[in-house]
Amino acid sequence: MKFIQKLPIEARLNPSKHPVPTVWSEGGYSYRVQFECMASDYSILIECDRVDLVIEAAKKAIIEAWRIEHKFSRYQVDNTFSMIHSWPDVKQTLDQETAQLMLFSYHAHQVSGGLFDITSGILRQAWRFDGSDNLPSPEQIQTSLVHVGWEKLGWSPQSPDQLCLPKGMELDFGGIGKEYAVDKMLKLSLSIFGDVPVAVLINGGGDIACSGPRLDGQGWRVGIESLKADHTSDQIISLSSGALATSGDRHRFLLKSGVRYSHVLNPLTGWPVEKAPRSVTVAAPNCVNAGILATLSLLQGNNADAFLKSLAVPYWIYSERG
Amino acid sequence: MSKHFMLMGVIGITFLITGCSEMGVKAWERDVLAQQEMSLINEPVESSLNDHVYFSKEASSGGQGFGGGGCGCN
Amino acid sequence: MVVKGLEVAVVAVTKTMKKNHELAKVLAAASCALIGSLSTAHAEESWDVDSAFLLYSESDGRVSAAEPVISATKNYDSETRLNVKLVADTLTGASANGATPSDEAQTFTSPSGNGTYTAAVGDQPLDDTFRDTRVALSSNWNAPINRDWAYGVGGYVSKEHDYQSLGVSSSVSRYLNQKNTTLTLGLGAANDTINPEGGVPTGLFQVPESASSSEFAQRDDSESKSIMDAVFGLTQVVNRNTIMQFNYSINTSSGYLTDPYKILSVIDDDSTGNNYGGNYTVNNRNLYLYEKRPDSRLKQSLYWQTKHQFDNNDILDVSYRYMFDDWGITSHTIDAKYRFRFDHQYLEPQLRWYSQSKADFYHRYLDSSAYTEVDFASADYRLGDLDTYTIGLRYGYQFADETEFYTRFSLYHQESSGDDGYGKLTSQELYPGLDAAMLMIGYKF
Amino acid sequence: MVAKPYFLIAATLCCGLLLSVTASASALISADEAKKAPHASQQLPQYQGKPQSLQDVRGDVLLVDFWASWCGPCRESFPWMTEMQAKYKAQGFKVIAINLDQDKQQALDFLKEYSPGFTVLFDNNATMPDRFGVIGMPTSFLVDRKGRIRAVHTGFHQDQLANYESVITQLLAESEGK
Repeated sequence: MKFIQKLPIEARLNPSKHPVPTVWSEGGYSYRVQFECMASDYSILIECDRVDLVIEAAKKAIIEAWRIEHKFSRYQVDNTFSMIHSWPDVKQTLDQETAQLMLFSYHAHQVSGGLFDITSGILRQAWRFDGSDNLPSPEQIQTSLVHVGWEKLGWSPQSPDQLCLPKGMELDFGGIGKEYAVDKMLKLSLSIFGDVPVAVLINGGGDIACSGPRLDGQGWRVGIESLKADHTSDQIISLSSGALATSGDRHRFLLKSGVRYSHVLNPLTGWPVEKAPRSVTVAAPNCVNAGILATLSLLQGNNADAFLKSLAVPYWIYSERG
Repeated sequence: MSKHFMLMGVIGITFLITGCSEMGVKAWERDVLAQQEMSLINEPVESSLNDHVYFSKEASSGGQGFGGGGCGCN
Repeated sequence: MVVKGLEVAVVAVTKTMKKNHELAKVLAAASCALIGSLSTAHAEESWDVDSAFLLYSESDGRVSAAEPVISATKNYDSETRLNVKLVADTLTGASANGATPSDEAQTFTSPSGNGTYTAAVGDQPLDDTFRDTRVALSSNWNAPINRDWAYGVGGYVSKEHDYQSLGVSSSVSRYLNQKNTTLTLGLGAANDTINPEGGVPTGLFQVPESASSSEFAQRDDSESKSIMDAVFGLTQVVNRNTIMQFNYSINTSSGYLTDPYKILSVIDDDSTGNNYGGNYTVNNRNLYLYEKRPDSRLKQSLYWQTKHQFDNNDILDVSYRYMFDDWGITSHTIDAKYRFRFDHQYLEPQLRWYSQSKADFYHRYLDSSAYTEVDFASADYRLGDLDTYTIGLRYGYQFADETEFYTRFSLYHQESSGDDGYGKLTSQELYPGLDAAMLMIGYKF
Repeated sequence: MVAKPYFLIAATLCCGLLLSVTASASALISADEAKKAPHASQQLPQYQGKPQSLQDVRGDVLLVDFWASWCGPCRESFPWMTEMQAKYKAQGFKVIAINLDQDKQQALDFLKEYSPGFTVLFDNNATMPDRFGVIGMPTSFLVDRKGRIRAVHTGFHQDQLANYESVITQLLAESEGK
């Protein structure tokens, strides 16, 4: 891998002040662009003999990723997320993108029987998954649950751009934002090339989408981490279409009296899902799709494997206990 | 003056009640009316220039209309 | 840990858990909808611009004007639009000051009081200090509220060296009968300020000889008037080719409605003297008075317009307006246009006839025996009995890229009438006609 | 590191097969209250194809759109309808655009320029819109797999696109056997 150049991006398009992305050559017409987004390392792999288009596409994709990151970030003050939350109990009109995210969240909520709920982020105020043994009290959980529940939102699928957000509630698009960004990056970067032969793979901190096989017809070689320190059970798979997404607790859990509390919280009870796998990777036509299936399977707890089996999608599950 | 008011009112209301609901076209019959040339003020720039001349040369001004009709598409 | 083997066939469907299979499908579709949403092309939101230039010229070298306009409209969708219009005009030349012609040369104090101008024997007294530049900016926003209602709001501001105007307007429309009937209520308000050269003269006061006169000392710098407007309109689709509109509008003005630059001659009506019908003099100076109009005016008008397209695609546009006000003026206006349409061109002849009756306080001149008794008086021919005629022809060419070039030439003729006076005055032309030519050239893109 | 597992994701391209799922469909007219689309058997001439009736495509979810070439919003809706058909075709979705121009030639000129990615039928004598209840242009009717009108949209508003699409996905998600 050879360093080619830095890829400077205008400051106004880099609202979260990330370091300058870098462009690398991997030999031949293979390029890798690396940058930082949503606290993860992102990379864009592009195979194309037109380096100018590669740069342009990468730039467009990075700007898009940073735009989405900033728009829905919970830690910014001048973005869509804070706008939405600064008008509680008032009917407000959402932009089309947010409305689409609401629709998707709605469908996911419906089919998961309420297990997937973007209003549940607030439970993290009670649960701090820092590896410690500090469990919240049932009272704390109850207090948080008051502000959790999709059906408490003033929103309906007929007019997805109209929202009345009850005071105290919070919409957390973080659960789908990363995958969404990956899909949008792929779509946008491909739009640059027109009829020029190209193969693109986007890797957003382990969530991956590709445009199809590589230019030589082979699949992209993708490693799936096992979470074991020695990486003995890592696998390399070949991805020739669609996307992969991984959901897991990595180092985020609580340990108390020998019980491991996963960071996957059940929005209906406010408690962690018991016996959830450590990590699930799912393959699907697009990254958002893969991500939601991975997330839903974690929420199944012990039944994750059976659940995934029934979906008829390729998956990898890692459920080492304790 | 109040006579004029009354007259206008009577004409207007009568027209509304009797005439209007009988008249008109179906939504798909508005091809002619949808033409820009068929809007009531189809040359607003010319109209405003003329009105400005007449306004500064005559004692009457205004009274003309505004939109309405057109494609009425949806 | 479950490890999937090599070459896993994806197609394997687990039939036993159909519910989850369905769940997967919903999420597949929902995720597609989410990601695909980007590609939907938005309708082009572009500006349509109409730019035109008008040249206006009166015969006998009186007023001439040049007036460029640029109007830009942004269409957000078929019913939502923003229009911004900028107009400038420059006027030069001379206009009638209201005094009568005379068998003697007349000298007038200019409005500023710092100079004089003269009218030769038998000539129309024209104030040749007349010169002005106006800039006006207006903007309008129209949008639907829902299927049955729409609204519009607008504002304008205009500025001349001695005149400022500021206005707002709004309208609300209700569609009935499958949009074949539209009821519209429009409201407007404006506030104008006038700062005449030399200050605001005292109405019906003698025009002083110079700015050093005491009359000048007591003048205010500015006056204002406010205007309120209401229009109630009914637009009706008659048939596939015909649309009609009726409007009733009411307009009230209050405040300073006088023209500070217009004066009146006082004529000697002593039939026994040898100056009968001549300018009445006081201290060897001809007596001219500043005009004075009432401080309120209520205008009402009825307007009807019909547009019809014939089978050959030609369009007839006819309108009639009846206006009456509490100054005693009534007027009739008939305007007709016929557009011959060819493939990419059109030709549009136009005829307009306008007739008004005079205001109650209109006097071509004041009698020396009675001038002190009038409350209001103006010799402004625009408030007198007046007939005007316009004949015009417009031609347009539409290019393949949907831009359009157009030009219009028109002739405007005015005829005033009234009583012919007495004595020496009868030999003067008190009601001169006026002819003007207008040429407009424009381009829409 | 092992590099052998070779996985072929046969998942169809984005938007695979979505046939029979029950999801709540509150934006839709309920199936019990829905009326059958009228004139289902009426054959209409097709643009670049043989005459067709709505019955011929029964079994698919249909967006029956009444339009005319002189109507601005109709024009705007063409790219969107092309996109929708492309996106949801695999799931059994079709757009049938019924042209109501009284002068068919104007429609043909328009179609040449806009080349739609969906079926266009001609009803230049306007035999159908009255019973469908067309009150604006365009008016589109979302017809379910059993030929019932489940949603009506008058006009085409860019800010409503998410809604339009949402209703389509809801109807597509409905069980086939319902």
